[in-house]
Amino acid sequence: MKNLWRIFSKGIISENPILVLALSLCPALAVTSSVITSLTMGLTVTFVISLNNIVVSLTRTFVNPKVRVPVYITSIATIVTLAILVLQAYAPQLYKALGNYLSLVVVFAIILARAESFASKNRVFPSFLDGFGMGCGFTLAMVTIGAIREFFGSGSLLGIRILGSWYNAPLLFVMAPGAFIVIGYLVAATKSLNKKREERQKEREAA
Amino acid sequence: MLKTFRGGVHPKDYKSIASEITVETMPPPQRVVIPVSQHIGAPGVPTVAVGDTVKKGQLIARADASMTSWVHASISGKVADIAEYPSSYKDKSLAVVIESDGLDEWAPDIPAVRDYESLSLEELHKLIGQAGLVGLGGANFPTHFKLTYGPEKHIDTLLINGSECEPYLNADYRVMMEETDRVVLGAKIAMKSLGVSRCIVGIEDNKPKAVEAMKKAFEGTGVQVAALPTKYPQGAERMFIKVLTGREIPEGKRHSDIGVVGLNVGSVAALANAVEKGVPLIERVITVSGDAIAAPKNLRVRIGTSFQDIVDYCGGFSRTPEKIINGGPMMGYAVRSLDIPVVKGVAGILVLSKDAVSHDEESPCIRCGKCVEACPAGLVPSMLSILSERGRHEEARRDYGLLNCIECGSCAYICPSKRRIVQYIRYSKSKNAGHGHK
Amino acid sequence: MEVKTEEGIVLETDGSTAKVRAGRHTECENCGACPGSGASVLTVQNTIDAHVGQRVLFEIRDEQSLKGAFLIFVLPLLALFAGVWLGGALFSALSLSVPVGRVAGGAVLFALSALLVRHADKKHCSALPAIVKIIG
Amino acid sequence: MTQYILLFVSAAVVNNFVLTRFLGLCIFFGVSRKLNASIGMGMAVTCVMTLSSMLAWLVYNAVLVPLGLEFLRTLVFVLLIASFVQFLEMFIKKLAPALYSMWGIYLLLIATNCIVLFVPLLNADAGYGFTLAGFGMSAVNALGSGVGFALALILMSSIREKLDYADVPKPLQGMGIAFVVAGMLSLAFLGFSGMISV
Amino acid sequence: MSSEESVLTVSASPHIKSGETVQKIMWNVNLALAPAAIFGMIWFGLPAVINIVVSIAAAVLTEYVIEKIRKVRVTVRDGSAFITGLLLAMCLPPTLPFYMTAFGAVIAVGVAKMTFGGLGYNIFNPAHIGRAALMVSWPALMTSWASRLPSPDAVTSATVLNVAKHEGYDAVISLFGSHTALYKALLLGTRNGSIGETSAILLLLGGVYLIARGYIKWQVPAVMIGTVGLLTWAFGGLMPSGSGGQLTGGMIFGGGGLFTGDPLFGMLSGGLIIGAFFMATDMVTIPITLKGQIIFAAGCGVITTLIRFVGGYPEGVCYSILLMNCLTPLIDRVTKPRIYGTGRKSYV
Amino acid sequence: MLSNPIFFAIVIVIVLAAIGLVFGLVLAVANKKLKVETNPLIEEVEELLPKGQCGACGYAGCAAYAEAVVLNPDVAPNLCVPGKQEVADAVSQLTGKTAEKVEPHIAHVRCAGSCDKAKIDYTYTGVKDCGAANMLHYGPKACKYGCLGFGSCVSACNFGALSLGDNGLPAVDAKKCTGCGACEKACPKKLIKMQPTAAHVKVDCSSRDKGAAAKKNCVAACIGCGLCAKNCPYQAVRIQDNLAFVDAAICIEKCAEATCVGKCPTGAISALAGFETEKVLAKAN
Amino acid sequence: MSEAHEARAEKKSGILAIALNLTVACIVSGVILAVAYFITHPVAVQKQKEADALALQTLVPAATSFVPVDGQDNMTVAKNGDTVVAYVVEEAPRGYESAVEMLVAVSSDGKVLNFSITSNKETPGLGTKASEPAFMDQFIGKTSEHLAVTKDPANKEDVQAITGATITSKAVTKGVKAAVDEVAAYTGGK
Ligand SMILES: Cc1cc2nc3c(=O)[nH]c(=O)nc-3n(C[C@H](O)[C@H](O)[C@H](O)COP(=O)(O)O)c2cc1C
Ligand SMILES: Cc1cc2nc3c(=O)[nH]c(=O)nc-3n(C[C@H](O)[C@H](O)[C@H](O)COP(=O)(O)O)c2cc1C
Ligand SMILES: Cc1cc2nc3c(=O)[nH]c(=O)nc-3n(C[C@H](O)[C@H](O)[C@H](O)COP(=O)(O)O)c2cc1C
Ligand SMILES: Cc1cc2nc3c(=O)[nH]c(=O)nc-3n(C[C@H](O)[C@H](O)[C@H](O)CO)c2cc1C
Ligand code: SF4
Ligand code: SF4
Ligand code: SF4
Ligand code: SF4
Ligand code: FES
Repeated sequence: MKNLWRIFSKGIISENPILVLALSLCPALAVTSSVITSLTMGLTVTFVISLNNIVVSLTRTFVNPKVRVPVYITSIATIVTLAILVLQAYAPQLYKALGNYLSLVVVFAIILARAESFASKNRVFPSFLDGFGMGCGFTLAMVTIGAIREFFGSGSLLGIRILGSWYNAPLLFVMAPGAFIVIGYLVAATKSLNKKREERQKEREAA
Repeated sequence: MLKTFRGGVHPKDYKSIASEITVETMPPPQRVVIPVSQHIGAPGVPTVAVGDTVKKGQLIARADASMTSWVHASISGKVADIAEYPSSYKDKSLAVVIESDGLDEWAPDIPAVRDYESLSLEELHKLIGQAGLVGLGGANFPTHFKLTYGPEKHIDTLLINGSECEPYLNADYRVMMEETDRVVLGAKIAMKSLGVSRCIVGIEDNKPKAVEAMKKAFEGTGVQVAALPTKYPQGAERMFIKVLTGREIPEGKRHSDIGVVGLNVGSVAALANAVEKGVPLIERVITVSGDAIAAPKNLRVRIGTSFQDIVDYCGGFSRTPEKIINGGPMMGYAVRSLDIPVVKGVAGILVLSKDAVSHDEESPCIRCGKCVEACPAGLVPSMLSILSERGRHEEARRDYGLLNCIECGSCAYICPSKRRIVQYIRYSKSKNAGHGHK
Repeated sequence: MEVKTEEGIVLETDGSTAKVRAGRHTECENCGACPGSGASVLTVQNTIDAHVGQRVLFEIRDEQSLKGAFLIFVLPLLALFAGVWLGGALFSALSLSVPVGRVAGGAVLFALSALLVRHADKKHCSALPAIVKIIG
Repeated sequence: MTQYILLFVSAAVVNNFVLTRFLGLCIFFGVSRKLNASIGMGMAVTCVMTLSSMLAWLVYNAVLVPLGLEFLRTLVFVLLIASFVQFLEMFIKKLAPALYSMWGIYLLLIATNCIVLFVPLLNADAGYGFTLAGFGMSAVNALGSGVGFALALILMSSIREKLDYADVPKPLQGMGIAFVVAGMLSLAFLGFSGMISV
Repeated sequence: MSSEESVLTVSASPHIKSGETVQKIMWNVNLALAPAAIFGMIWFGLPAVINIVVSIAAAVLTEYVIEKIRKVRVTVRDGSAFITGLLLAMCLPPTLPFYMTAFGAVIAVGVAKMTFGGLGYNIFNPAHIGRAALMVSWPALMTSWASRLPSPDAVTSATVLNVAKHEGYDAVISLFGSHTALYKALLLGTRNGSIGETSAILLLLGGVYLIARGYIKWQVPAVMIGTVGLLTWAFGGLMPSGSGGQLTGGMIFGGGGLFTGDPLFGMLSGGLIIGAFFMATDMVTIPITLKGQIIFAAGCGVITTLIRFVGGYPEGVCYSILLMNCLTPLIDRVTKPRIYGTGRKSYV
Repeated sequence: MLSNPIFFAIVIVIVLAAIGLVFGLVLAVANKKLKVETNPLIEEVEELLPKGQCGACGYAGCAAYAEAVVLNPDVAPNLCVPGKQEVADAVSQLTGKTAEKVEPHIAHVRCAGSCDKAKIDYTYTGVKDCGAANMLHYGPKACKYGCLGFGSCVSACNFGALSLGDNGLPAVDAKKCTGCGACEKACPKKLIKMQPTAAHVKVDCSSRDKGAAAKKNCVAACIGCGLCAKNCPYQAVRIQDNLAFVDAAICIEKCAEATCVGKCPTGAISALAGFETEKVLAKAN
Repeated sequence: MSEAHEARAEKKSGILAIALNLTVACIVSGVILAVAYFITHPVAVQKQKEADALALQTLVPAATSFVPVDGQDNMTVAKNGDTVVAYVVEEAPRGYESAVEMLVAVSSDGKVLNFSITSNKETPGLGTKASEPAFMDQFIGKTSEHLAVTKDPANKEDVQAITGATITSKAVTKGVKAAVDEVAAYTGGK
């Protein structure tokens, strides 16, 4: 049980795909100018990565190791296309806002990496948890970035104005340079957080 | 005006403290400590034993490797000890201690005055080889080695270095002013020894009197005397040669590889004494200066005299000394105590109070580029210091020319961030020990 | 010329060359994009008879290798674009079909550049990284 | 000709792929630690991007559009690129084994990278038709994008080499400062904004 | 006690150092900036004073606080944060709300300088990063100016370059009446613009002082201003005003055709003088060798002109310097000095 | 025509199948020609290693060691010092090698010449680095064997186990120190040595000066008087170059009383904290 | 873990087998996608239609039907019963970043009735102000001659530029003017 929890939780902070591993960064910057797009992208990725891990884990005995990667790519691409088709049909506005970045989910290194390094070696449930955990970590990072950028850059969250009209929002946060800088500091914050956590853990172990 | 070399700095020269004081001969001290190795190359082996009586000029240590130089007693008396003693460069080195008998007698084998022109080349070379001559310009290179290059080196030019670009120091200046004839004679002997007809004496133009004196003295000898623009480190061999001949010493080579031999004026004067009078190198002229010495002087002192004796002779300190430097302020070594002897390469002793030395704390490089501009070796000192600071010594050598640094100190002098660039560089060099030039 | 020394492990030997796995590719350790870890296996000259499993130092000449990258990645591309332009210009001057000229020009120059690369590669063989030391 | 040049400059500089469109960031941050590696990488990306875009243009306009299967483009492009890169690798290995041993590894890195996938998508969106001009625009757009990527990568790596000597606060070292630098590069590149709108 | 006293100090050579210190350099730069800054305060009045004070205070405070947090030596006395604050304020419109100015100063020092470790380590010019950040954050306010133009009822509250860019060179001339009046205003600073950039003559004065003291090289401003002058003269007459080719009102830099632009107007207007003397000379962020600096300056000149001609902004100095800052490490690489006695170059 | 759903679906499947086949062929061929299969063991071994990247094993990092130990039959499985016995055992198991015992080690600073105890010969101003200071007459301390106190060792430790105390000497945090030896390499005086963690007593001095000189330079110095050696019932202490050395193996095996400690006139030999409390006191009771 | 490795290592296969592996994967994928497409596509088309209709309806609330104009593929006629209420024209003038897509409703006598911006990539907070009422309301009722941008606050006739976004203002105005002119040409031509 504890083990399963560990499989799930590592993706959230200690191996956060964006803030620690620095993988799949493009959407982290491109679609995080507001919380809602960040969340949609995050959930999409969670969906894709969990489902793909399941598929990969299920098929791991049939797939010839020599075409492992291309087959995984096919699987991922299929799932992504599915997600796109659904969004296109049921949430056209969001689809428009995310644009081609949705297609890019196919090549997110994190998805392939999880398939390769975890799902292809593990049973279905742990694989699902692994993917789901990574997805959650991804979503969490996306939403955090989105919230910071939206809050400071527009004075609102989820499109709802939080700060009064007195707040003359600096556009820096919603523009490209601000995105980079915000993530830079978030990465640093995560790093020191992780370090503190590790130290605490070590101390506990030593004690 | 001569074209000058790239880089360099203009520190205040402080020469006026002692430059016009005539050389005074310091009486032989009660005790001398003479390191057996005062030159680069293999150390000599003592030829005397504790308890032996020695006379002035007597050989006390020798080695027969070509790069070494003999060592002679500088006073007459008794060998009191042969052991490790503190020295100015290294922590300790083997030295022969002689207690004076107060007689100051010459060794009997010192011949009478000779005419150098009558000597054959072999005789001349032999004489030079036995006189214990070591360059007095500070590099401690055995002079006889420089003067006995074979024809395969194609030496065509002798350069005599009278630039004395270090602030405070006047030893060479005084030699040029007071021992003009010695310099002339020495130059002639050196030319004969090397078989060259071209000789240039270079003197910084902040010493117009010396330029005048030398010009007059060399009149009609075919030796040129050139006034060089005053700029530190004009005296550094590589720069000196570049300015006077336009040649550059290629990386990893020596002056002889481009057909040039450079000698310090003091070394030349000593050469004259050694050949003409047969006296080995047992004394030299040094400058004692600084703002914390009671009476600045130019002194002729015996090799092996302790710094303490010299400071005492100059009346002691006039104020609390902060730093005592063996050599000039740009390249000299700060000593940890006065209990060390003068060796052949010591050109001066500076006694500086805390007002005269730099105290500023080091701060990060601001990339002002002044060091790059100042470096005569064409390096980027700021990067060398940073790489050393970060422990990237290997890189400094491989990509940044670490080993081409001549440690002149121009960069550290000029740096507004007061970075201790030379120390960083030396540390990196030590970490790269064993990597000669490729 | 810059020479950079890298450390690696011998995976296979084959006469005078060896396959060496360079130290965990630091250049891309963060990117999970590359599948598997066989990606940074290099063929190097093995003149000092290193054996499988040994750690070795090998030298790569940096500048040389940049030229190499230019040769294989950029030169053919430039040739292609130049060919398209030249082919078009030539055919239009000869009042032949411009599109055909473009396609033909591109193809011809591209092929030529490939030949050139092949030729240059021969020279580069001697510039293969070389094992200089066995360190364990 | 002018429109090609404008398109090229726009893709390479004004709307720089990395700094204004956030693409290829994994490589941008992953391979920008050493200048030489990033120059090589920049060249490799440019090459792969241009050639694979050409191919993708062909498949898209010759197969997918006529059959009305545009929605399959993501799947098709990604497979196309992956296998094209593999093919390229083989080709180079056969053609120039020595050079391959030096630079071959970079190709695999690029195979599944978003910047390479994005350009064909962008070209598809732009609707460059099934004509020679459409092909030209696609190719030039890809070339410009690749050059822009290489440019950003080279600038970044030369700066990061310098950062090795800076006294960056511990948590910011590595990725953190790299992002901040990218932010400033992007701020500087705003100077080109509004110069060309394509 | 006496034995304590006799302990000597030992350190590596050299034992003497030049009198130049970082502090002295930095405060002298402040001094050199003072005349133009004071003029700005008088000419634009209270808002300018407030902005300058706020900017300097925010810059210095940011540095202080960050150094306290990091527990490293506090370096605010070295005057470099003061320069950053001052220069930032001098490049802002006088009417900018003070909290925006403070935001810019915090970004300048906090993000562009301290993130890299403080003085000496930053890659980009902090003051310009601050300004560029303000430019994206509040572009509208950053491009609206106090009405200090000679004819107060001219409604367009814009800088001369703005007017030139949108309405053409002739509009500028008619605004001032004559060419001489224009040049006079540009030289003296009796015109609209950023707080400290208007008075060319006072900026030149400060610049010459710095050159005389050896803190900056004359070649840098000369090449940068010269490049802009040359390009303006050569091509300025070909550049139509109005952005995106949507407006016409004659050419931006007068004339019509090759070699008809007004170089003097190009050289004296905008932030070129302050940029060339005080910002393209910030040693921390420019190449280290003179050769490199000349390339840098020329690059700044070219990009400035390019942005003025076809860019989205009327003025390009800030971005040109930032863009060249990006290239500094590469320029350093190609302008390495040759090592004595070798054909090799040392790295930079 | 394509509006017929069934037909459309068939087209999709055909197109994709075709694409799949073509690409599959390319990939399969490429795979045959390009792939280098790596040994999956390497990754597994790497997983086991503690990722300290300290280099105690003598390799460039944990990954390099993992590779070497898997591929090279001559590389011993117990080289990872920080990993202790557990890792060595696990690695041996995976690689099918037999592990020697790993003796756990800890760093020991062989100098007690704190600011108040050691004489200072000159005031040092310069680069704050032990190596650099060491080049100027071996540093400012009168004792040329003593710690310079600029903490080059502290920055060399990847595990944060060293800190520079207020007394100017580095202190080892026994909980964090893994015995990797990085600090040993960094110290220009070579006065840090690795010691078995089970060792009882230690000599806190490295001075090889003769007794009188040593004492003049530092009141905490080992003067080489030999009292400890004389009083050791097991001959575990030996004097060489005026300095006492303790053979830890003998101590660990035989000694429970540490008589030597009490005999040292300068206090240069001392018991390790743990030993003192547990064993000596137990004995006394 | 290691059992999986062995399983994979055992599987030795020829080129064709490997290729088939991928082919099968593609076929499976094709089937799934085909199904998904059939389910979602009609919904997407439907939604798109609704969205388009809604856009038109909001633009011209008075209209009951919208009829495409023959030969004028960017124009739609909005009718209430049989009366022509407005002509709706699609325009895409170039703004600051890229094209600003808009719909403009023009009355038959060449006056602006309303317009909407359907898609733009202008700078948030600057160019995007063009879709705020403060700016849009200025256009209502204007005719071609006053569709020009001014920065002079005293000028009440023309369109006041958005501060800091003159380019966007001009682009939008240009789009509206083009629509008005097109409608004039179309109605005049009839
Ligand atoms: C930075 C530097 C400065 C030097 N300055 C002088 C000088 O002023 N006068 C001098 O004779 N030698 C000076 N030297 C030493 C010369 O390079 C050279 O070793 C010497 O002139 C050779 O003559 P010698 O062997 O007779 O001493 C300097 C060396 C260096 C590295
Ligand atoms: C507000 C202000 C504060 C100053 N603070 C310092 C200071 O802390 N340290 C300093 O060296 N100079 C400071 N100066 C400048 C010095 O008074 C002096 O002008 C400067 O050191 C240049 O000296 P120099 O012209 O003799 O080279 C300050 C100047 C001003 C206007
Ligand atoms: C980051 C940034 C984004 C901008 N975005 C726009 C924009 O979306 N629309 C626009 O018209 N101007 C935009 N501009 C401003 C233009 O460059 C130009 O200065 C402005 O249109 C001139 O308008 P003004 O005369 O009202 O100041 C932007 C400027 C910056 C710095
Ligand atoms: C000649 C000179 C010019 C300077 N120019 C600037 C400048 O443009 N912007 C700035 O923030 N700091 C400037 N500084 C101050 C300082 O160098 C700057 O804050 C550093 O970049 C911070 O590391 C200047 C300093 C000097 C000596
Ligand atoms: S000490 Fe070395 S680096 Fe410094 S200026 Fe002299 S030669 Fe150049
Ligand atoms: S002189 Fe000092 S501050 Fe200037 S570049 Fe050199 S090291 Fe840096
Ligand atoms: S123990 Fe060694 S490295 Fe550590 S502070 Fe002392 S001398 Fe320096
Ligand atoms: S204190 Fe020394 S031995 Fe212990 S972990 Fe640190 S570096 Fe390794
Ligand atoms: S490169 Fe774009 S997500 Fe990794």
